[in-house]
Amino acid sequence: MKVSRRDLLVWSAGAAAGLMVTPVPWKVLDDVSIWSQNWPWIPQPARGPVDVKQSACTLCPKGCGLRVRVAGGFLVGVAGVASHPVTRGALCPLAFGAHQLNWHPQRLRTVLHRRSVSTRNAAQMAFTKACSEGPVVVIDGYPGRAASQVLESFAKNRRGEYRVVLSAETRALAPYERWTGVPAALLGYDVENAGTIVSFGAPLLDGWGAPGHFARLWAERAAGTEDPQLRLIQVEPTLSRTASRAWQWVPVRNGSEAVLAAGIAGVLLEEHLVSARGPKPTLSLTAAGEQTGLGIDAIRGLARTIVARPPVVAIANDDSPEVAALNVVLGAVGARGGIVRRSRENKSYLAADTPISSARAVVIDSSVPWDFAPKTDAEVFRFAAWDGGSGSADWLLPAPGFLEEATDVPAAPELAVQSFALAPALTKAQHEVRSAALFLSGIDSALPTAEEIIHARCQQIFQSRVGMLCSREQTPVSRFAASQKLEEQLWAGAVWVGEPVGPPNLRCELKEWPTPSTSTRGEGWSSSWTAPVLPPLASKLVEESGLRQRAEGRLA
Amino acid sequence: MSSITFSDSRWIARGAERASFPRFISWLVPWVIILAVGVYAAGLCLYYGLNQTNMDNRFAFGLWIFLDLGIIALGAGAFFTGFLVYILKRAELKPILNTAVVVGLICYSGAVAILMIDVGQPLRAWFTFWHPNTHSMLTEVTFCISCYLLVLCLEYIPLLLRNRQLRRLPSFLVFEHQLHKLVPVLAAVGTLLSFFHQGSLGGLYGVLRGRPFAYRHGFLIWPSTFFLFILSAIATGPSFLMLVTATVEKVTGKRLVADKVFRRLGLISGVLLAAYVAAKSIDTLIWINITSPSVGFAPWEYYMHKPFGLPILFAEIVLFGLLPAFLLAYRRTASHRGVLLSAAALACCGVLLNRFVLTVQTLALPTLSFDEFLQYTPSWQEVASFGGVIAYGVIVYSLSYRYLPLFSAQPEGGGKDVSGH
Amino acid sequence: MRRSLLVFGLGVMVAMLAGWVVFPRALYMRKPQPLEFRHKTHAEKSGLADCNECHALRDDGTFAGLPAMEKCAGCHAERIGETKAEATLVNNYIKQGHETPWQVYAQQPPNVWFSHSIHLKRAGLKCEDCHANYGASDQVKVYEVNRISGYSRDIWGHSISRLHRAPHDGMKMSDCEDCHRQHNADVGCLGCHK
Amino acid sequence: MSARYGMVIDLDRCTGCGSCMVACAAENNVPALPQATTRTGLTPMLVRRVSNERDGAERREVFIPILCMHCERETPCVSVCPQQAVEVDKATGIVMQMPQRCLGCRYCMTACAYHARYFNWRDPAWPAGMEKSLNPAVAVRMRGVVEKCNFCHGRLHAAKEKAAAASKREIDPADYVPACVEACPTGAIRFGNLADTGDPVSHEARSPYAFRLLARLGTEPKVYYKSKEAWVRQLAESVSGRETEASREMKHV
Repeated sequence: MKVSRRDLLVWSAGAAAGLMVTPVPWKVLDDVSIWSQNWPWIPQPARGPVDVKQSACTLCPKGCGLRVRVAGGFLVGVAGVASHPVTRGALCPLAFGAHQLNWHPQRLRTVLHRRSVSTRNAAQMAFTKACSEGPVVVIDGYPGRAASQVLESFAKNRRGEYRVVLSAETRALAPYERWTGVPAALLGYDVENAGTIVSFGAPLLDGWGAPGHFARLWAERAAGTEDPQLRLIQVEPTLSRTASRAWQWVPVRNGSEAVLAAGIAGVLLEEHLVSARGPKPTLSLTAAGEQTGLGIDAIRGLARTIVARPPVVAIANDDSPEVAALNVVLGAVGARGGIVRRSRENKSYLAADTPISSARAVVIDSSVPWDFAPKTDAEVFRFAAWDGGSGSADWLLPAPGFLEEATDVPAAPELAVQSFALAPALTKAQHEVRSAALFLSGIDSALPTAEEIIHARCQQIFQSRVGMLCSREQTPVSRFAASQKLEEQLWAGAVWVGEPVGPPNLRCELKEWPTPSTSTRGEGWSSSWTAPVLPPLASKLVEESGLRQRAEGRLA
Repeated sequence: MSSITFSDSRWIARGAERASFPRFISWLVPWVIILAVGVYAAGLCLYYGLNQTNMDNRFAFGLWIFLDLGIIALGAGAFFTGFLVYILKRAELKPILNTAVVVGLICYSGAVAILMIDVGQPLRAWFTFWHPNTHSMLTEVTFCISCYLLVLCLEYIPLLLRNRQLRRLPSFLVFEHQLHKLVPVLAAVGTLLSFFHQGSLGGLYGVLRGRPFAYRHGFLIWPSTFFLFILSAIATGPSFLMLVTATVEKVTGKRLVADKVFRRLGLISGVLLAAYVAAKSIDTLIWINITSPSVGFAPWEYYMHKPFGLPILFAEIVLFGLLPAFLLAYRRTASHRGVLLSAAALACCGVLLNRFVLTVQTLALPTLSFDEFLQYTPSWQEVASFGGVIAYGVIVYSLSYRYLPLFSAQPEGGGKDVSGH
Repeated sequence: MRRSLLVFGLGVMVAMLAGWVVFPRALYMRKPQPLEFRHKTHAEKSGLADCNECHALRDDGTFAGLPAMEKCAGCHAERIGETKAEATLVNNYIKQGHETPWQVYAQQPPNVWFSHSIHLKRAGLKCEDCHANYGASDQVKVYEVNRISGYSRDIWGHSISRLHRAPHDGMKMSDCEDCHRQHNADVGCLGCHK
Repeated sequence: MSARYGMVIDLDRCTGCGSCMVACAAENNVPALPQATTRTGLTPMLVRRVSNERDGAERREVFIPILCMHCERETPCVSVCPQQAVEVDKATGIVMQMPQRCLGCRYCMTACAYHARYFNWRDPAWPAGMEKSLNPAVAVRMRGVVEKCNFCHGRLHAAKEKAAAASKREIDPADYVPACVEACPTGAIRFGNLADTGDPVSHEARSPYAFRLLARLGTEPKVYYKSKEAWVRQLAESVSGRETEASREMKHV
């Protein structure tokens, strides 16, 4: 029989009709939409148990308490520790995305020599050679750690120098170091007991000190009331975050903060508003009124307001001696609620930014902020977890990233008391990494290991019987039977907090009003963040909301 | 003409004279190109996602939604003429019935095509039928439009089968005959469906509590925009038919429809438009004095952003409403063909403006006191796919006109075919 | 006319055959399990009668799912049988310290959140209520994966039409919904999705 | 349990640091796409900076965290969704968005007065390896669907599971705290059950300084704000767009 075109038509009509009463069209339709719900190219989180670990943030020298979620050996979430005595559950915005940092595209995965791939051995040989030719300078961005001690003793053994890049908060305390002889790194602000804080442009609510520390204090003592226990007066040319939340905002002319400090001091002394006998500013009140653009009466009024609720402390954003002098006039140096000494030990640091003359090799620890570049012709060995891009070093060596190495965490730079915490390694680097300390111990076997130093430090805390161990509940150190127990708890996320060194603990000599000096400013939020890169999620703040400007030289 | 050139004359209806095949092709080519670009743009959107458009989280609807609402309103002529002819037995409108069907089919299929690109997950669009949310105006729209598209296809088929070649197949002839008997029923169903989706398209915005500019009180579950949309659609549908027919006449240089048909359409359009303007004015007053203040929005707020000042409201109601209504309905003006057509054009612009205001201005206006007025300019992909739909319309219409007896009672007299047809 | 009817019917027939017989076979891809495992044997011989001796709940209430390798290694550190599977288990997985790449029949997609503890402890369900008495089965069945959606066949169920299904056949959302409706335990979309 | 979860955000305490935004994004596996902008980015929690439009010493600024307000009454986004991808949960009052059901028509986005809904304009993506840092409690959404704040529903799941494991019916409120609330360094964002009059949050919601944005739309949003500053409370009601003379009068009466 012959099949006509017509038959074919009819047949396919039948087939089409028949297909409609089979699962084919309907099941395919369904499965295709299910496919669209599980597109294979869209990553999905792994399955499996999630543990919660406590640690401390090592991304800047503030050491905020972290509660980290870990799944399958990878960090999957970061939060604050509510029971942390200093940060009390708060973190900076960047920390909440920090668990993604280790996967940042800028992660340094291989040793680079002048930007071309090299090996660790090559670096080691180059370094030993350089060391044999001359002294070595080791630069640390986070003093007071066990690792710092390793770095320092390496430098000492080689008759080299151990230098430190200090945080903005500590640098702002430099004038007091000159006048009291106590190293700035051991000074702090007793903000907990202050009644009035006059901030000369310091970003108190925007990354100054440990983010949670002052923010919490402000929220509890100052926020949302006409007459707060803690009066925050912000002296700043522009309406910054801190200024917009301050009890009072004093909009001065740009750069005239120091002048205002002098003006206020003048009024205080002239009207005998303070008991302390301080040096009299040379500048006349009229001049101050003009230069600040505030006028005499405003400055007088400000001076009176300030002393209305003691204790008063002025906090500068830079190492301006005038603001420091104002504190002397206010009698805030060494007093309750003022500038206090954190510990009795006496340890000063050599600042890193002085030129390096004779050295042959310079080692830069990964804790040093990327924007620091040493002025030297020596061979520079820089350790870093993330590549900041600029070619400021001859050698780049991959260092452990976020929570990839165990370390200890000393007190935040602005604190009035000492504190000590331990940050266990919670995840493993996906490639070979080594911290500067480990690298150096590999060369000088005589060096103590960080573990030993941490162990010793715990011993010392235990023997001193001073302070509290804060986890869910607070236990006095004196309650501990063995240093072991104490160390275990510290590794489990507890924080040791010392006791205030009873005032008066500072002697401050200041004859006449200081002459202005060049100031080193510290900016807000991520200025002390030592990684050269920001967590990708920071894009939510800079690109996707316009809430903040991109911090200088940071790659999100 | 050389003998090798292909001629499609055996497909063209007997007696109807059409342009030579090459001329017809040369007429189509530019449109095909536009269509091709449109298809490519649409492909980009489907493959890479809607980041190809310039829409964003704040301006979540854009050019496409405006297009959908616009052409569906203009396509209303299809169901309304069907309604007039078959339900109200207005036989004198029969001549434009086929055109109406074709135009309707074009508008609706075009709209549906654009909607499929506009949604982020076309593969899941059918969920609306499986898990419908009966409270959503969009569900109503989806159901009615897809059903009505089906109806339009059924109405188009008999037309298709009247093609000279196709009618040679006996079974097709029978089929066509059967279908033709069905047409009045289809018209009735179509009318019902259309009333609903025209309305619910208006409801789409009328129900937006969060957009005080669009939000309207209403009757039962339907906000006033529901009824305004029906009214404006049936008012301008006939006008659009007039424009289309007139354009075809211009292009082909033939007189296809008698003047009295035009005047009749004009009258219908004019009267309904007048009714619409009245309703719209009342609605606006209620909105300005009651609805909007009740949610804390002073009416002046909406109009303090250039370019959306009060002139737009004026244009909508007077320039594109009252004026054409008068010109279309008043015998003296309507009898003048030029005036009639320009009035029809005004009416169509009016409905488009109304849809534009409701879709675009609604989203551009801030609601939170600290929001700004938003700007949005469509990306080339959006514009191209828009153009693609237009081109698709022209092509389908041209083909239908060439191969199907659109104007059954064609005088087919007068003048020679000047254009591509 | 007769002829065309015949041809039409033929078309319908062919479509039916393709749709109901060929299609289901073509849609699913059969994936063998890495080992043959006998629940029955484990239940009887090694007295692991209770499901949660291997498929346990963690302390935080989450479900551990398939036991980790060390659990198996508890008994199978050395070969305790002569079967080929035994050899593969010990040599390829336990000795190497690899987890066995089991295909999980009841694996739900990543967007589903299912809490075993809630269903066991609060609703008081038994394992068998959803998994049938798979625990008593003597063989692991072949794992079939849907080529389009990538789901295990057990999710849709073996009856392609889902019309008259065996009890426990299918773990689709609608199946969950049915049970929830019966016990009027309405939880909303995000009650089970994440 | 039939709770009515809600928030009270104390604007006097908000310093605009943005921790809530980052914490939210991390918790909910929101990608950080390089191409994203202020108008195409995904920010289920978004802090807006608003000023009183004055200059010099008179200028005041406030930071307003905007998230889904979880409207209780005639929830605009719920009624408009054509295929039931949005619903108000009976047990919790949380407005739920189901990305797997969503067809991406974005009608709900036009319906939302707060612009609190976001569309996935592109496929989510992370730098190589970073997908290992995703939160297991939340599924990643695909391109072409709408998403928004759901009060960190993954955390509610965990709390429920924990309760069930301890054979308890009710969850411990301490176990269910959304990421932004946990992250806020000044405790400005507070979360709780508005239906429970004993809950401090429901108490705060009744404070004379508490207000809701666009409350007059009548949708009963469950996110409250609080401020002692009158001009901030004025922001709650309309008067849109850039300042005009007329609007300034209205704003400062």
